Amino acid sequence: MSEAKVHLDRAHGLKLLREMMRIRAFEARCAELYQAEKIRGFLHLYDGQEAVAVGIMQALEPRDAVIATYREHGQALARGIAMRPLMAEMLGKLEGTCRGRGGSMHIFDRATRFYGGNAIVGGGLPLSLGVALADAMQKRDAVTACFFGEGAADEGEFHESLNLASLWRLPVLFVCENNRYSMGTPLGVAEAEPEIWRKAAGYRMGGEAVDGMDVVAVEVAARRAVARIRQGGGPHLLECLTYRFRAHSMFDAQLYRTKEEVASWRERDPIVRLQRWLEQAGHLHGDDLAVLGAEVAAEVEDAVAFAEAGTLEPVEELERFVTMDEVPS
Amino acid sequence: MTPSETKRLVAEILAAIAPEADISAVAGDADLREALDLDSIDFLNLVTGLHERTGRPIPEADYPRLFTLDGIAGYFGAAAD
Amino acid sequence: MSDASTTAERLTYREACRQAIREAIIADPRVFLMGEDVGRYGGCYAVTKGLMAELGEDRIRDTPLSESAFVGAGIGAAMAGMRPIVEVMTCNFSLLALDQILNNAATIPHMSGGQFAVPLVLRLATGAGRQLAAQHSHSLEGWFAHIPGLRILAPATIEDARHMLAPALADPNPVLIFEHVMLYNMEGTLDPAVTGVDIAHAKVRRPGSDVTLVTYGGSLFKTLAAAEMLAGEGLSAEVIDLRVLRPLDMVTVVDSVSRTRRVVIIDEGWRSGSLSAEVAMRLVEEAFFELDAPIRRVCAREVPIPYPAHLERAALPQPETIAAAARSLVRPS
Amino acid sequence: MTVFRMPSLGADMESGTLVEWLVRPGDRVKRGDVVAVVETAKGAIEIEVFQDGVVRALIAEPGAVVPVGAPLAEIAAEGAAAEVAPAPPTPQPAVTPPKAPAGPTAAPPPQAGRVRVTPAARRRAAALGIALERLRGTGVDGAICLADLPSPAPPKRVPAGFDPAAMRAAIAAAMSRSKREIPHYYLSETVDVSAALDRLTRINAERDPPARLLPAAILLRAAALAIAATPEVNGWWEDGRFRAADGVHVGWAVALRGGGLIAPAIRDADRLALDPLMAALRDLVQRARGFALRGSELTSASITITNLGERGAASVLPVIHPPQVAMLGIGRIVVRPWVVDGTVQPRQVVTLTLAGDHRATDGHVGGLLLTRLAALLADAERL
Repeated sequence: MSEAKVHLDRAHGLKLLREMMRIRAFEARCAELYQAEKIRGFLHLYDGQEAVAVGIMQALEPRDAVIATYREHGQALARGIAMRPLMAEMLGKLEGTCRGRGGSMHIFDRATRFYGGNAIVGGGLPLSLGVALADAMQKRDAVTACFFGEGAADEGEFHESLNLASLWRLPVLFVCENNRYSMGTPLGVAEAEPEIWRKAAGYRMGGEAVDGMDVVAVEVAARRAVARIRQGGGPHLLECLTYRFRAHSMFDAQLYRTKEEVASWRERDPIVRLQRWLEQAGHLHGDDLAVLGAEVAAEVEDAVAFAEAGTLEPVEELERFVTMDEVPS
Repeated sequence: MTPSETKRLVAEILAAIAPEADISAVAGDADLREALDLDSIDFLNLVTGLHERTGRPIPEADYPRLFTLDGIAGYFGAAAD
Repeated sequence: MSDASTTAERLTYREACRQAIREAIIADPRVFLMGEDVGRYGGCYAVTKGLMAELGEDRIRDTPLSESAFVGAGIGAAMAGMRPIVEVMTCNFSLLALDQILNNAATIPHMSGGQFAVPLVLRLATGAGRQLAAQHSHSLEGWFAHIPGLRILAPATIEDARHMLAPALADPNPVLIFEHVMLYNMEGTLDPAVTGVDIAHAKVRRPGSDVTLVTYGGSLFKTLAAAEMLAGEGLSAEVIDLRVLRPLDMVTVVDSVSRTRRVVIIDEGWRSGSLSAEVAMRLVEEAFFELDAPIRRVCAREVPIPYPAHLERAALPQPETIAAAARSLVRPS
Repeated sequence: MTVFRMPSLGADMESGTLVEWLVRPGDRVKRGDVVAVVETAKGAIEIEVFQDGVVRALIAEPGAVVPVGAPLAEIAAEGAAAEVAPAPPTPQPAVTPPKAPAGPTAAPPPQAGRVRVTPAARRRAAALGIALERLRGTGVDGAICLADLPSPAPPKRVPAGFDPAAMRAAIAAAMSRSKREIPHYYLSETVDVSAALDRLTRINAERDPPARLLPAAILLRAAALAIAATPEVNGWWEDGRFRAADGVHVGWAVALRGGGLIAPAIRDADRLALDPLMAALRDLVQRARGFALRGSELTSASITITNLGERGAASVLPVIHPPQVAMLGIGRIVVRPWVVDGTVQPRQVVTLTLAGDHRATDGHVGGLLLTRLAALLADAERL
C-alpha cells in the first residue's frame, strides 16, 4: 500500500488499532518490569504517541530506512521488529535485537533497516542524511524516515541537517514528534518559533503539521509526503502534534505540568479515538475488541516469557564488535 | 658445511667451554688444540658439542680429523653427501 | 609498464594524499569525498585541487560548514553501504562533530551487537607551526586515540601519506587520518617498489642503541633532526614513528626500549592526559623492568598556542629540546 | 652464638677481601651453604659455613680486607633465631661497584633515605644476587643503573677483581715456601698403560661423546686407589708433624688459559668409580676455569696430582703444595719400544713421578705407592 490515498476498511482499521494496542500493552508491561527491576537504566515510554509511529510506518516499504530516538519502542514495533527480541533487549538478554547491549534506548535492527535508537538529542538527524545519501548514490529508491522530538529542533544538528538535506535533495522524511515538553521544558520556553514545521521554509523544504493523536491523519500525511519524496521532491518536515501521557522517564515527578492537562489530553487518546471511529463506522463489533486485547496480551506475555528465559551474553564477549572484522552484508 | 658455518658452529660450542677463545683468528689448517690451548677435556667437550649439534656419533678413531677447522668442515660436509 | 611506475617520482606530501584519494575514488564506486571546500576551492591545503573537475560533483562533494551534519552523514552513508572519505578541514573543527564521531561512529558497531559497521575514513589536518594561533593549532589526535572503536593514523612520511588511505578504506571500522599541516609541502620520492603499507605497526625510522625516541606525525622530522644532533655527540638514538596511534603497536616500542633501556616520547599534544602519557604508562606496564632511566617526555607547553613565531616555537617540541631530554637520560650530569 | 671467620683457603692466604654477602641477617643457613664471595690472590671464591643456624649479624662489610681468622659474621644456633634483629627494609649487604674493584678503598657512606635504583638495575642485581645499598649510582638523579652493575655474562661469574698477576704472586709464594721448607725426594717409574687404554677404547667405542672416558680418568682412578693403600703420603705436615687425611682428597692441577694454576680437590676420589670420576673431572675443570670453585675445594686436598696430558712433556718432577706431603706427576702418554714376554713391541707408556716430603715419609713408602699404581694400571680391567 504505497499510494498516497488511504483506504480505511475494516482490515486496515483493525491493523492500525492492533499496532497501537501492541505498543501500549508492551510498554505497560515494560513499566511493570522496570519497577520489578527487570528493566534498568532509562526507560522512556511512548504512551499517548502511538499514532505517530504507527501512522508513519504505514507509508514505508521494507526497502526504506528508519532512524529513531531513545523513545523508540513504538517505532521498533510498528516497523515490524518482533516483540520477542525487543523485550529480550529490554531485559539485556543475548536474544535481544542487539544482544542486550543497547537496552531500551538503543534498538538497532539490520533486517528492517532500523538504524537506532539514538540517545543524543539531535544525534540521529545527521545519520539520516548519510543513509539517504547512500541510497541515492546507489540508486535505491528508498526513503529514510527520521524521528525526533521537538527538543531536537533546539540543536544545531536539526538546522545543519535540514539545510544539507534540502541542498542535496536527499530522500528524508523528517518526523518531528512534538509532545510539547523536552523533558520538563515547555515548548514556549525553548523555541522562539514553537511551530516547528514553519522552520522548514527557512531551508526551502516542504513542511506541515498534523494531529499526531489521529493515526489516520498521520498516515494520510505520511503517505502524501513519502510519495512526494519518492518522486524526487526532496526532503519533507512533518510535525506531529502529540502528547505523552506518562512522565518523561520512569523517575520524573512531572512538576512541570498539571494533572488536569494530562487528563484533558487523555481524552484524545489515539487508541480510544480510533476504536470509537471504527465502532461508529461499523468496523468493530461484538467481541472484536476483547479478542484483539487478548491476542495482544498473549503476545506480550509470550515476549516476556521469551525474554525472561533468555541468556546473558558471556562476559568473554565484552570486547567483541568494538572493532569489526568485516562489514556485515 | 661451509667453512664459515663450521667456524660459527665451533665458536658457539667453544663459547661455553672456553669463553675467552677467539676463534676468528684461527686459520683453517691450524690445530685448534694448539691455537686455543685446549686440553683433552676441552677437546672432548668440543666433540660432545659437535655430536649434540649434528647427531653424528664421531668415533674416537675420527678425532684426528677434527683437530682443525678445515678438518671439521670436511668431516661434516662429507657426511651430508 | 610505464616509466612512471618504475622510476622514483618526486612529489609533495600533499600530492601523495591527492593521488591516494584519486586512486581510491576511481577504484571503488562506493568511495566518495566530502567536506568543506574540497571541491571548487580545491581543499584548504590544496590536497584535493582538481579532483572535482576530474571526478565530478557526485564523488567530490562540497559541504556546508556543518561539521556535525556532514560527519554524521558520512557515518550514516558508511552504515548504509558506502565508503565515504570525509575531510574535516582541521581537527580544531572536529570538536563540532565530536558527538557523531564518539557516540555514533565509534559506538554503533558494538552497541548494535555487531549489526552495523562504520567503514568511514575521516581526514583531519592537525598541528601547529603556521602561526595560526590558539584555535587553529591543536593536536587532538591523542584525544581521539582515547576512544575504543576508532583506528587513528598519523602518516608522517610521503609513503604513508600515499599508501595509508587504501587500507584505511578497507578497514571495516572508522579510521581517522591526522595529516600534520607542516608536512603538506614536504617533498620527496616514492619507492615504486612499495605499493602498500600496513596500518597496524610502528616503524623504526632510525636505528640506534643508547636511547629510544618515540614520536609520530609532524614531530618525526624534528626528532630525526635531534637524533642527528645526538649522533654528532656520540649518542646513538633510535627513532620510532608510531604511525598508528590506536591501537598502539607497543611491541615495536617495547622491543626498542628493551634494547636501549631509555626512552623519550615526543608529542605535539599537551602533556597532561596525552598520547605520550599513554605510551609512557604502557611502557611502565609492559617494560618496567627494562627501564634503566626515568621516562621523559617532550610535549607542547600547556598553553593555548600563541600567534607570534617566537612564542609558538617556544611552545612546541624542537630538535634542541628533544636532544636535551635524550642527553639527560644517557649522560646525566 | 658462633663467629664465622675468614677461612684459610690456602697455606699462602693471609687475608681476603670480602666482595659480597650472599645472605642477610635473619637468613637461615645450613652447613655447606655458600654465604659470601671472597676475593683472594687466586681469584674470587665462594665460601661456605660449617654449621646450621641463623645469620645474626654481618660484621665485615664488602670491600673490607679481612685477615684469615678475623670475624666475618655472627651465626646463632638454630632456636636462637628470636634474638635476630629484623632485616632492614633494603638489603643490608652490599657490593663494591665493579668499576672500582674490591679493595681497601672505602665504600662511599650510605646515602640518606631510599636508594634510587632503576627497574632494570634492580632486576639485574636480584638476578646476580647483588645488594645495592652501597653502590654509587651514576644514572639519572644518581640512580643506580645497569652501568653500575656487572653484566650478566653467560659464563659463570667472572670476578671483577681477578688479577692474573696476583695469582702469579701467590703461586710464587707457595712454591718458594715449598722449595724452602720441604726436603723433596723424587721417585720415577715408567709403566705400560696399553691395557688400560685398550679398555678405554673398547668402552668409548660403545658410547657417544658425552659419556666417553679420557685417559686422565683411568689414571686418576688408579692413583686414588694406590694412595688409599698408602696413607702415609695422604695428609699434611702441620706444626712439625704429619697429620693423616680422613679421605683421599685428590687435588687436580688445572692450568688456567689466562695463565696460572689451581688445584681444586675431588673429595674421596678413591670411592668414585670411573664414570663418576670422569664426570667430576669435567665438572671441576669447567668450574675452575669459570672461577666457580668453592672454598672447601681449594682447601681440602690431601695430595695433588698433575697430569700433563697429551700435549705435555714426557715426565714432570712436581713441587709439593704445602702443607701436603706428596705430589704425583703424570707425563704424556708416549709409544715406546717395550719388552713384552721377551719380545720388543711398541707399547703406550707413561712416566709417573712422585715427589715426597722427606720430613713425613722416606723413599720406601713412595716406592710402594708407585709399585701399587703400576700394578693397578697393568690390571686395568679391575679399575
